[in-house]
Amino acid sequence: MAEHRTVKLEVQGLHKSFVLHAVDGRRINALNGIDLAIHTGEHVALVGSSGAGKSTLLKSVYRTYLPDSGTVTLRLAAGAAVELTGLEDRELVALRVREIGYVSQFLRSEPRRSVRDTVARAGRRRGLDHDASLDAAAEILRRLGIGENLWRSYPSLLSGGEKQRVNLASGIICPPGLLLLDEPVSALDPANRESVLALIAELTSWGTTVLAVFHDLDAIERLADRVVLLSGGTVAESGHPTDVLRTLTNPLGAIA
Amino acid sequence: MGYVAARGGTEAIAAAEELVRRSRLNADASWLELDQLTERLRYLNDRVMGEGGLWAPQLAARAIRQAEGDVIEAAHLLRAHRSTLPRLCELIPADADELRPLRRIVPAFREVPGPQLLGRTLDYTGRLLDLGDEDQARAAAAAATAAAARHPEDDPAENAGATEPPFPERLLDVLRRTDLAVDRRRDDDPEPTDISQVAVRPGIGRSAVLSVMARAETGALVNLWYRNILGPDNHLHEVTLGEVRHGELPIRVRHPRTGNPVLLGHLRATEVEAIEDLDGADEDRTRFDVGYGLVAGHNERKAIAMANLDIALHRDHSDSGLEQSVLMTTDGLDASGFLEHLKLPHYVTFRSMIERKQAMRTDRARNERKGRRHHPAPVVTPAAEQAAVPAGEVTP
Amino acid sequence: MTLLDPTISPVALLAADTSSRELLDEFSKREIRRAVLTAVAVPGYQVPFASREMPVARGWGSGGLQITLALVGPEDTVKVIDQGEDAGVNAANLRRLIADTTGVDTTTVAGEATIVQTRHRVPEDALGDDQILVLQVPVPEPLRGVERDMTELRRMHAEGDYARMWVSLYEDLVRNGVITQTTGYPCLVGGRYVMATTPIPRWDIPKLHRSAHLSLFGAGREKRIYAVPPHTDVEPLTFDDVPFEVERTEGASCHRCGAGSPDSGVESFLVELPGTEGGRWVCSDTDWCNRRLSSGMVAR
Amino acid sequence: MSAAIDAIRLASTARLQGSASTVVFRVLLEALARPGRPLELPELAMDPRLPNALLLPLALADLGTSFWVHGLYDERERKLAADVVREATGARLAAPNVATFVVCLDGDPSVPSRVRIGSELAPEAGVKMAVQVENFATGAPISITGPGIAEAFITTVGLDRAFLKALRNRNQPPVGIDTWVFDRHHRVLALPRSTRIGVVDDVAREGVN
Amino acid sequence: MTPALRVDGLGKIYGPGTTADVAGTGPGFNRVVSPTSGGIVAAWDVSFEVGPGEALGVIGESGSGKSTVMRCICGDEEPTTGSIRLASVDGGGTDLRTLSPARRRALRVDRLAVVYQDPAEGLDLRLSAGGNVAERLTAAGWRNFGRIRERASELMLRTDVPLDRMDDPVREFSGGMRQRVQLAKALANNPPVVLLDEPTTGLDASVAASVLDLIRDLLEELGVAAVVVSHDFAVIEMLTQRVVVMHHGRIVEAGLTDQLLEDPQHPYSQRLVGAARG
Repeated sequence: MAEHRTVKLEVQGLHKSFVLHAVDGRRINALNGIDLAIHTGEHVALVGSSGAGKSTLLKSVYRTYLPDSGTVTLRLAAGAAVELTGLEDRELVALRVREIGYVSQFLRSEPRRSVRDTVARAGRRRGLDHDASLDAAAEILRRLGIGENLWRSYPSLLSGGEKQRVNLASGIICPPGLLLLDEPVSALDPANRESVLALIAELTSWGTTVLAVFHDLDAIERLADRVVLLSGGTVAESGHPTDVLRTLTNPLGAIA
Repeated sequence: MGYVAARGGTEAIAAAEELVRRSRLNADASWLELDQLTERLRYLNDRVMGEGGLWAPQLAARAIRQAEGDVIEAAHLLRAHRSTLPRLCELIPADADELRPLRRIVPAFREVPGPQLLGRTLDYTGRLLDLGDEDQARAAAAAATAAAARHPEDDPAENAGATEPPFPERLLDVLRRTDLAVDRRRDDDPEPTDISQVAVRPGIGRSAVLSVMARAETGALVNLWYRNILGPDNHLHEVTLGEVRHGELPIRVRHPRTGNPVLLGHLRATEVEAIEDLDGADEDRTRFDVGYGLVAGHNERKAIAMANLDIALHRDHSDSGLEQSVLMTTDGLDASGFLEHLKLPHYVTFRSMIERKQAMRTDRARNERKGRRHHPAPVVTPAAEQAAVPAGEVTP
Repeated sequence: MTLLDPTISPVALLAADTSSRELLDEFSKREIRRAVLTAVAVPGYQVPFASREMPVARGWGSGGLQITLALVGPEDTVKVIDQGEDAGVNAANLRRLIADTTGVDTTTVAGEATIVQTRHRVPEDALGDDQILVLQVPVPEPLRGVERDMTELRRMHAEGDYARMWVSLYEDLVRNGVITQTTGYPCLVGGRYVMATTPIPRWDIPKLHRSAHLSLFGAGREKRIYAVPPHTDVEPLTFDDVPFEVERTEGASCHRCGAGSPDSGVESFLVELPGTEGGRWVCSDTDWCNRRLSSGMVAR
Repeated sequence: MSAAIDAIRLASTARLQGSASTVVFRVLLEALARPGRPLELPELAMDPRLPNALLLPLALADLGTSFWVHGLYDERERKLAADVVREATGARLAAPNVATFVVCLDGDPSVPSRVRIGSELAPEAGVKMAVQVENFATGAPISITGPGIAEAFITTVGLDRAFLKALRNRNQPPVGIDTWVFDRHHRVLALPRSTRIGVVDDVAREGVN
Repeated sequence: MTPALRVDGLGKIYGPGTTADVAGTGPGFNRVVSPTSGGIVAAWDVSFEVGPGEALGVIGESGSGKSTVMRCICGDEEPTTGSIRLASVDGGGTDLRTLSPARRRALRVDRLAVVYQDPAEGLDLRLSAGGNVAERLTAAGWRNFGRIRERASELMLRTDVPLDRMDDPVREFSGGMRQRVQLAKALANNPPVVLLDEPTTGLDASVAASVLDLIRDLLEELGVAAVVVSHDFAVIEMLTQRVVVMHHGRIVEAGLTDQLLEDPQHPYSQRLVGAARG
């Protein structure tokens, strides 16, 4: 893998807990001081047992979760570095357009919009003009194996796997500098999984930095430059996928 | 030619006027004396003075006689007469506490400070048409008149309140003392507005609104009250009457040179204070609201309606239209004048109306020939569609 | 400062001159005159005034009458018309009142009058710059059709907010294919106020636009006076692409003077005289028609 | 005391009654309907010591109205004028910012900014102002246009630039000041609030810029 | 970036209260009625900004003050304190509250449009759909009948109102169709800021969904700054990127919409989200 010199994302001392006011203010600690640096173009996979904090970390970076303390520093395409946890909401909304994207395993439904239009709109939000967005949507849908016969139907009529791919297509059209992927291939059959993984691999080669949670080992081994093992809300281990995965007694179980 | 300019109309109205004049004189009855109106048709005379906005019993009687008993016409005569009189000075606002009661009732309490004084009222007279002998009645009237002339102190109407203190304390004062009434006295409208000197419109001060009601056509005000109690407008609740007084009120002017008050005389007036529960969500339910009515002459139903509407007006939200209804639609002269003007020639306007009907028909016929509606929605051109439907919505 | 004479009020001195025949005292006249002046200075604005009761009923020309009585002086000659006619009962009644109480001269000839009081018409002949037209107004509020609340109406005029008036014209066109407003057509005066043109026919509106004469409008019952000064724009409200239409009936001409027929070369506002075998038409301005006849312009 | 007697005597000459009041009103109306055009005033019995500008309140004021007389240089003249108007009409003397009528005897340019101009809800509250000048032939040239004026024209009205500018600034129709200007040659002209006043050398200068 | 709309320290007290009575009200006291004066502190210390192309949600239960805030912004009510600025008015340099009522109202023509929950508030139901749009256009000075018709047709098309209903009185329309007409009217003169007050509340679920879609499309396409007032998280989630939570007249939490839904901080927000999520 190429040498990554610039740090794209740096997480330092990130803590996140949830206070449940309805349960007498009970506090659940999810992240307990995460330190993590990811270089530009690097693909980092998060592993760890259920509750280790994988999704919490992704969402804390994206600011869907509000961290308690620590910093999340993102280097923008233009070169400047921005600290995300303390950023104004309005500025973060703006960053989410071009700089940082998040794809969950669930499709946020857009009931009355065609498949192609759903994807094209995401492109237009990121600055494509009308025609270019339609072209780009067509291409990406084709690559993901969504046939033209489906482009004009509504997402609600699609199968789970198709929905997931449409969602991914929206997330990676005009890919942002940092892409956060939360189990993006969980519902796919083997053939479609292949095309999705190929596309994600291509993203990093275009320079997109990826921080991902996958449910299967094969995807990690094929895509990740590095694996970070979370345990109890901290980074337990970080290194080359084969090294880290080897240390785990039951890697798949741990990840699932 | 058979078409003579100007003369036809003049002759016609002169003839009509002459007919009215002659018929008035020619009736098969003796001449109607003014004192018969002022003394025997007291309510009528009072009502004309109230709605005419001029306290002048003799002139009102003339007006009634001239109008052949048409109340609104008589009020019109009084007001038109007043228009010709110069306005030499302004009255000093009269103090209603100086009203010497000829009648006073307080329905809200069984016993009150001061008298419950039934006085002269038709309220408890049996509503049975008196079919008694005319000659006997005439004789009885003459005898009573003569007796009263000999012993004026015995006149029950005139001396009803003589044994009591002249200015009994008001129920409202009692309520105020016990902090049970909201104080509606205001200082933002210190000089009563003379509604003959301004064009009233919504937003004008309370004194003007009260004056408009005081001069309103009695039936119009009673009707407005009733439709707000029972009808769809629903602005009013039934009140409890605190005071109903009828009596004599001294009127003064300021001397133009010295500035000292000078007594001009008295007029009779009816005064009402009405009490209502405060029940709005944002109101102080621990107190009562108070409304005020004061009209010239003896006209209790108008004064009660006025007091009740006064409450409705200040409790009401300004956009309800009630204020405008009170200010703009209760004047008898305005309403009946406008209504009756429909009798005037309208052939120019009617010609214009027919012309538009024909224009509509022509337009319709033209469109029917072309098989379309009058103004079909324009076909949106491709260019317009681009503008109207921003990129993305057009699916091939 | 105290003035010396202790008995006579200065006001009484001023009032004393008022002749008993007059329908308005000096002070009433002054109040009306002040309103007239404001009306001229703010073209198209409805100036409130106290409006005295006249010997004619409200709605019968009391507003026009008050203006005329506040205007007339010894040099004036007054013409009074109703529906364009000098002989109508209402015109005759008002003329008689004015003449009897002021002693002023009257005429039926438009050109001889210094003041023309009218109901529902503007004379056919253009008035000159030495003439004043006084129009009787039953309903001075042009927006009443779209709004009844007086406070809101006042705001609309204050802000020049006439969108709803325009919408009513739009709706009219959409529903009926033409603007159906008949008389009293709303006009924009001086680019600022929408004004009710009494109920004069549309035919007469161009005669108010940039006219040589001053037009005064009096609404007695509603207590408003408004004005169109000379040389002031009076533009009927209509859309740029929808022409303003005046009353014309194809083939109609005055059965007396022939106005409106192709060979007469002149037009006037005609009114119909319905008959059993089809109607006839006649000029509404009787004086104008008579003068055409008497001047020999028309072959009988 | 003698001033008071003087005022009463003068007022008796200035009390406009019946046709005199009507004729003056008609000239004021005619002037207002044709702004900027000087008109001859009628012959009146008014004492020649009284300035003609008083004719505005004398013809139009009454018990229900108020007025203010402004004159910086001659307090005696100002006071006398005020007494005469009050005595002849019954109107009240009031502060300039509330008065129905204002008479300005000296063309003081501060006056327009001190009087009431009404509001868009009540344009009728705009003041009626009379200004006394020497001669219409003097003063700053102005171009005027608006209702009542067939074609814009340039004229002088006996008022200086400062006054005219102050007036122009206050006139934002429908609010503003209706002004009648009286000169010493028994003439009057009017500048209603609807008249747009251009001070000519300003026009020239703005053109250059 | 100049916000298209900026609200600072907005407060509204009804009734006899003065600013002194703010103490003792709000979420901390669980009341909006001043214990001392009885004045109702309907909204207090409300501040936020909205940029072009951005939609801000204002969420809360009924009585939380969210609609009061909207009414104060658009001028339907006069706030007790605070300032409101629009980038389109003096570059944001002028507090709208200092404008005359007339100028304030004129802003509604083309600067600051409002879509009310009840179409009857934003529409004249007696007029046709086209007539309602025409009112805005004529207010902005349009005087050509043909062009008004054309523009009204465009807007009908854009808001999915069938063109053959354009000349029918809105009174005869269904609730959803009325709301579409209200949108067409609000957008007639391309206002840079649009306030939407419970725009789909009261509509049948399927109708509400389609109106919501339409609003979302319009907001995205037109680049307007929008404030969406709603009690409904589905509406807020679909339309907005940022949100403020109101409770007892105060903003108790402000954040990103997804953050508020997934990680609400304030106890009240948690309760609200918990209730919405079942």
